[in-house]
Amino acid sequence: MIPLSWYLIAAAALFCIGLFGVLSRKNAVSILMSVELMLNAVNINLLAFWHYHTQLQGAGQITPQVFVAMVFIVAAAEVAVGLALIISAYRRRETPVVDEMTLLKG
Amino acid sequence: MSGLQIVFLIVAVVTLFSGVMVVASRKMMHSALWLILTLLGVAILFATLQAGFFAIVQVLVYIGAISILIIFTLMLTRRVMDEEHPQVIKGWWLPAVMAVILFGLIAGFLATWKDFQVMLNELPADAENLAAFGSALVNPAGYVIPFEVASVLLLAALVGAIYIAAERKEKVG
Amino acid sequence: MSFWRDPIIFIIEWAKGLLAGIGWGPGWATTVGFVIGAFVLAAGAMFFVVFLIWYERKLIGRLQDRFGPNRVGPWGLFQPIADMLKIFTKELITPSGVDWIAYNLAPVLSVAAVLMMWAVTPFSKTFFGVNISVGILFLIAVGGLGEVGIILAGWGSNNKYALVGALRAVAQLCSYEVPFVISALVPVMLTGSMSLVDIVEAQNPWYILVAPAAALIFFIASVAETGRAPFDLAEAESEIVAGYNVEYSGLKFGMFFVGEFLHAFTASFIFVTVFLGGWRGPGADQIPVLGLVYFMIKTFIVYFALILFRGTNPRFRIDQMMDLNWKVLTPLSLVVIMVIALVDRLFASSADWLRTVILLAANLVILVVAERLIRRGVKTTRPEVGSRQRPVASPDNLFIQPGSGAKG
Amino acid sequence: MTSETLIWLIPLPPLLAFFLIVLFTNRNKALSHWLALIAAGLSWLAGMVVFFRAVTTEGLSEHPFAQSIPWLPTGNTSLKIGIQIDPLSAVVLFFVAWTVLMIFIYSVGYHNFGQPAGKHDRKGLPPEGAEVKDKKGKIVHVPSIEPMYSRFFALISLFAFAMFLLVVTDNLLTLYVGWEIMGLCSYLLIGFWYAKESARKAMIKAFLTTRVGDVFMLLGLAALYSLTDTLNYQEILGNPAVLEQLAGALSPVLGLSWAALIGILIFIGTVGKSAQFPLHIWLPDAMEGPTPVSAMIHAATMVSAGVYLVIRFFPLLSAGWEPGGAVTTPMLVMGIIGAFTALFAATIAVAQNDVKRVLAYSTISQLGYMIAALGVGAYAAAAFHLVTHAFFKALLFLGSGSIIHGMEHGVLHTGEHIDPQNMLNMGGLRKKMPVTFWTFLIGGLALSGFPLVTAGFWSKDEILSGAFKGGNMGVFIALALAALLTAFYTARQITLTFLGQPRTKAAEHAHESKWTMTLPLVVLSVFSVGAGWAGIPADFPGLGGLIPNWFEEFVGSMLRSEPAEAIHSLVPLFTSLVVALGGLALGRVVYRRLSERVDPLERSLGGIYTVLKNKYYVDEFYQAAVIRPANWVANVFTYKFLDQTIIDGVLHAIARFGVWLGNGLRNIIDLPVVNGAGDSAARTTRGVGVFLRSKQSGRIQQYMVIAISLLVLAGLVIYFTVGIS
Amino acid sequence: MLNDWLYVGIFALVSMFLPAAAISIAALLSPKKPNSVKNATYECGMETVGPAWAQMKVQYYVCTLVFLVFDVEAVLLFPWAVAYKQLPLYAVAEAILFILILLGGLLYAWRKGALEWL
Repeated sequence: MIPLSWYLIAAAALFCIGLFGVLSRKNAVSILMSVELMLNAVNINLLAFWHYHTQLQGAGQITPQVFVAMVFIVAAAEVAVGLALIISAYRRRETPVVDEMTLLKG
Repeated sequence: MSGLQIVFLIVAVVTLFSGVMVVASRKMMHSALWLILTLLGVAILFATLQAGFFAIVQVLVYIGAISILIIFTLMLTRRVMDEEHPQVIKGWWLPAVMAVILFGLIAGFLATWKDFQVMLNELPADAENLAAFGSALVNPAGYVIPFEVASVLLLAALVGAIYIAAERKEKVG
Repeated sequence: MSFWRDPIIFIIEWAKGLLAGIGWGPGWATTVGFVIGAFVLAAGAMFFVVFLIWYERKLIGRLQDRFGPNRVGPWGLFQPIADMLKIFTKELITPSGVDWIAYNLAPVLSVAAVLMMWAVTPFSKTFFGVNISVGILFLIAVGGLGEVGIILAGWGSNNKYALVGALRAVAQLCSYEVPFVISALVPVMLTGSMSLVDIVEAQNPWYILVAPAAALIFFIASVAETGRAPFDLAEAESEIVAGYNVEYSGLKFGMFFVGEFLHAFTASFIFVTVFLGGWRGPGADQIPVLGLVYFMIKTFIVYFALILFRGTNPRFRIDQMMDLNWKVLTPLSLVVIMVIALVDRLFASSADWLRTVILLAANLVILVVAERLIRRGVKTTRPEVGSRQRPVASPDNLFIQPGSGAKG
Repeated sequence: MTSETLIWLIPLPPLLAFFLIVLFTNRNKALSHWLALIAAGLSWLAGMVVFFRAVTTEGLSEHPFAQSIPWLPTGNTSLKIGIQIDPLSAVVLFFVAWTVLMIFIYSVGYHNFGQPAGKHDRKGLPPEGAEVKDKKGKIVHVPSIEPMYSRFFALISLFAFAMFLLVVTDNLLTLYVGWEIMGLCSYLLIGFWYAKESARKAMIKAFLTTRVGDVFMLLGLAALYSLTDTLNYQEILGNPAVLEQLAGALSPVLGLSWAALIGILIFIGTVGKSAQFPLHIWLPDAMEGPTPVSAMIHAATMVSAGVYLVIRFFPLLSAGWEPGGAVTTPMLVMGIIGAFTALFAATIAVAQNDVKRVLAYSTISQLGYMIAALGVGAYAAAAFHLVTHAFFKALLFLGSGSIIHGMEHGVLHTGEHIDPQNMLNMGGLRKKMPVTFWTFLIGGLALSGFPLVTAGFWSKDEILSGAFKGGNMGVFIALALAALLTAFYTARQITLTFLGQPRTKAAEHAHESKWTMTLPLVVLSVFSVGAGWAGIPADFPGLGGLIPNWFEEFVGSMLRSEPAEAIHSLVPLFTSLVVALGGLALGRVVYRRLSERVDPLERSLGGIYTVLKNKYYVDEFYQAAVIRPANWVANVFTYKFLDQTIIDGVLHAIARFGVWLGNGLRNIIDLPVVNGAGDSAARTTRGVGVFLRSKQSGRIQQYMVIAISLLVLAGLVIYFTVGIS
Repeated sequence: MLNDWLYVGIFALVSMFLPAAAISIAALLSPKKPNSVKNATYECGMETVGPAWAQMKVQYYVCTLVFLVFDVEAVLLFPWAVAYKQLPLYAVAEAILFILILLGGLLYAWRKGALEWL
């Protein structure tokens, strides 16, 4: 069977990949995609620990499952609103590229 | 090295590689397709963790819905996304270094944990108790408030997204 | 168990014994058994399509007052074989500027997405691929892969028409997945499990008698999921060129239609499994092969209804289709869920037959009310398309399905 | 229905109304205000039922109505949300329910429901009035309906939800949630007419100023949670062991005990919310909002919420203090700040001419009263004054709104361009608007503490006597002076507004508002007289004991420690009599014969008057002392230093080094040293400058990079030094 | 338990393999005579103009969005439905409230005209 460490390492790697994407991509859509990667990494961790706790303490470990479900919901909401923002910003500014949306500029 | 481990390794390698491609590829469309592959790999990882429900939900929600939504957005906001100039910012090496260090940190911290190397054995068939999960979702002593708040959150997302995305009548160019 | 009562399982057991006899470990034996089983099932499904095509073309021909294929073989039974030979030897034109992987992956995916539904469906009491605890959700999720295939097809062959077709198709599939999923909640609720095996086991009486409203929604939604007439806007030849598969030729093109026919058949036996009691029937518990027979009979009846539906209805306009989904089916399915949940819980203590009757009544009431509301809300004024004098637009031959006979 | 269930239901209707209005009935004005009114009515009904059940329950303070359910299981502990009604929250619930309902009704009239929509009215501006033909067919100007009517009702419904939530909750977390929602609503409502520059400025000012307080309050909550693992009232305040432990343990800050530190932090939150001295500047500007908002948020409920919080936390603030003994540090701070604010704001109020600003400053000063009362340990008195003040101040604000409304009628009618809020433009409104006059008079008398009849007298008298008994003479004198000034500017306001002769044509043509506006005035005026009789001190000569001091024992029972035995003394009584009557008389005398539109004090006081008129230049001081430095830091430090030096410096160092090296070599080889050095220096600086110029970007990713790098740095440090346990 | 997923995986691979095999066989059997006209992108006989890209309407986005939201909702409801048999009445009522809230969202979309296609 598979050691827990493999899952955790894989999740960490995926998370860091996503982090890199968030920090370095220009296009807002691909930043969102990278965020999805990070969320997935988190889910892998949660479920790995769910498995771990289940085999330690027997069936009925609800909390990790609930957290995973919540992550799904949050991801869905975030994607929906984020993409809508991108679309409307695109309609106004004709660009989906983040560093051309320098509204934060003083 | 059991068969399951081989499967895991293959899946994990494919997943991570396609994850890298998501953030690395120049064509937005390609990175979206790579994203789909990554999500599929994650779903398989869930399945190997015997979280069948979430494996399926991963396919259903992420691949069936979210990635489709992302692709549609790419279609909507195309035109600017020509592949000539690179898709990453100029100082991209700094985030890269940081991500690598962070990975090392996480691994290092994890390695200090005693159960890090514990084996995950196969669980009995009823381990993923969906009925318990479902009843905990609506149990006032359990998670009913997150449950309802989730629906409010979804409502907010729906309303907000529609409001934002819908064309205004007095549309400015 | 004797051979005649359950030949398939008999053969499987025998094959397993054979593998074990060769001296393989149980693990490898199971794996190889799985591989063989999967091959047999999937290949059987794909060859089944040949027969389906004949059946459908024959029926459509009858419905349209034609003979349908009747030259090759008895009743034209070998017509599909001939078509198959032809299509195998046609040139596979790959237009310039396509995205190779996407372009070639698309047809494969669109068939595989349908085939995978066969893995979890119980064909008889003992004969099913596998019984996973989330079967019905699996069916829905796999449908999502088909959407990905369509997107790949539309985007891979870089062509405006293909892309527009793909987008329309995906939009349609996505939209109709909503009532599909929600009405699929009803059997799960009544059964208390998502496994299709349990759902079939728990069906006495059939769920269509308990929740006809949900069954109706499920049926319409699954027809729309198959993307056939009257929901075939994606490849509406008369509106947009030919949908997402315009750039495909030869067998790649054929694969999409294999996928479509297979999907139609699959949809009908999913409906049977979920609402028509699957393999259940007199004596099916004792003699599983009988269950298989019942299952096939029911499936073909539903498939016939499907083809009737296709052959006798004009194609929707896309706005009509979206209205039907978002303004009728989705709210209706939500209401059905709430009502059934409430009623079933309120009468949980009463006798089963009483509860069934009450649920049935509730469903009928919902249907009637919905029908009234729809009549009230429907747009009576049809937008004027061309002038009424032109024979094409004259109502008496609206039911001609352009090219419906000549597909594949 | 059990009281608990009922209490759960109290906050919900307004929230529901908010969502319904925002989502569905936004177009339909009538439907919107009906939704809001019905919601407020339901909450009011439930609130009253709960209140009377609470009043008739024995030993409520020991066993309050309480119930809680787990909210978010966080590891082992789980954050709970719950409800609790004890005597204090019962009385607060009482006045909140009443004022909210009344103000909802008032808003209907205030926003001219039923009037035509003006031709030139724009969203985000107050309605300018519409032209209609009267029966004789001549065009007359009438007030027009508010363009964003529904939005207003949605927002106040949300606010009402937050306020009820804050009142009925049983823990600090949900209290903080309600607190912040109220902050948001106040922000949105102050800037309701967002097209006005001043309104925008005011809303931002209010939001940021209160944030300052809220941050400290959040710190306090965090400290409390980390120390006690709970935020529930009963488990912290109702638990002497915890209080003693907190009072005993020494915090790392200035040698304060943890109780003192947390108390002060939370008190700073109150200072922000109920506009005490250092952070009071936002409240007067908040008068930019519509008058019902000023009445509800900035007089009756939200600013009271701050005081409610400190009253609620009095056990913690006074941990380790027994009546008669030395006060604790937080109480000392509260006493000083409260008394100072009371006096300070009262002096400013004397010199204001805007009818609403006078009331705003008087609100600040009255809140200062309550804080000071707590500072000297007059617990019940503070709560009592909170209630009475909520009533009469809401009444006064609504009255002023009615006045302004009447004046606007006049302005529309005559078309002369004057500020309808300036009291100097009014006068003689008594005959024009009788109902408003009488109710406003009652409210004003209550505010100035007119003896024996009005509620304000009793509560203020109790505070004074409390201060006197507390033996804190400074506070006592300050409060007495403040009371005198209060009476003075009240008399001034009433005289300027209602008495004498009209000083403008607009004032002549003003007329009474609709019943939707006057009815709440009447109801509130009843309360601002009657509420006083609930708390007549037992040792009051004559009246004392006729009516049992119900309030004292009801709310006073909240405190575990019995209040000190009353020192019988008539000094505070006489003081309050003298200051009230004297102030009123003085004001009347000074302003009786005012004919021209200039304040007589302006001549008599001279320079002081201008200082007062400019509010002691506090705003200017903040502008110079806080805002400019903040801008400077943001600009120079964050942007120039962090963004450019740190981030880009890494990149530039190499280049600069190269340039330096090359120049150095050239200097050594051929060029004359000075010349070359000059060249290189010039070139280097110029190059760097050019490079830097291209570097400015509002890119959020850069800032995220900074954040993540700090995280990584911290992680490395922890990993290589501490390690994880 | 894991075996089931093994079977599903194998079945997935097989069902991808069969069409792929069929297509490759066809590719072997079929003639290959490409020329530029034949390989040109099909556009009703016209020359292709510009990239294969026209801006599409936001409708596609909106209806996929609604789909996403209801999909996630269903995902939360499926466990509830599995547990339905052993749930008391109030639990059912909570789920109904859950559905009603989202129905409100649907109504909002309806009133905003986000569901109108044309």
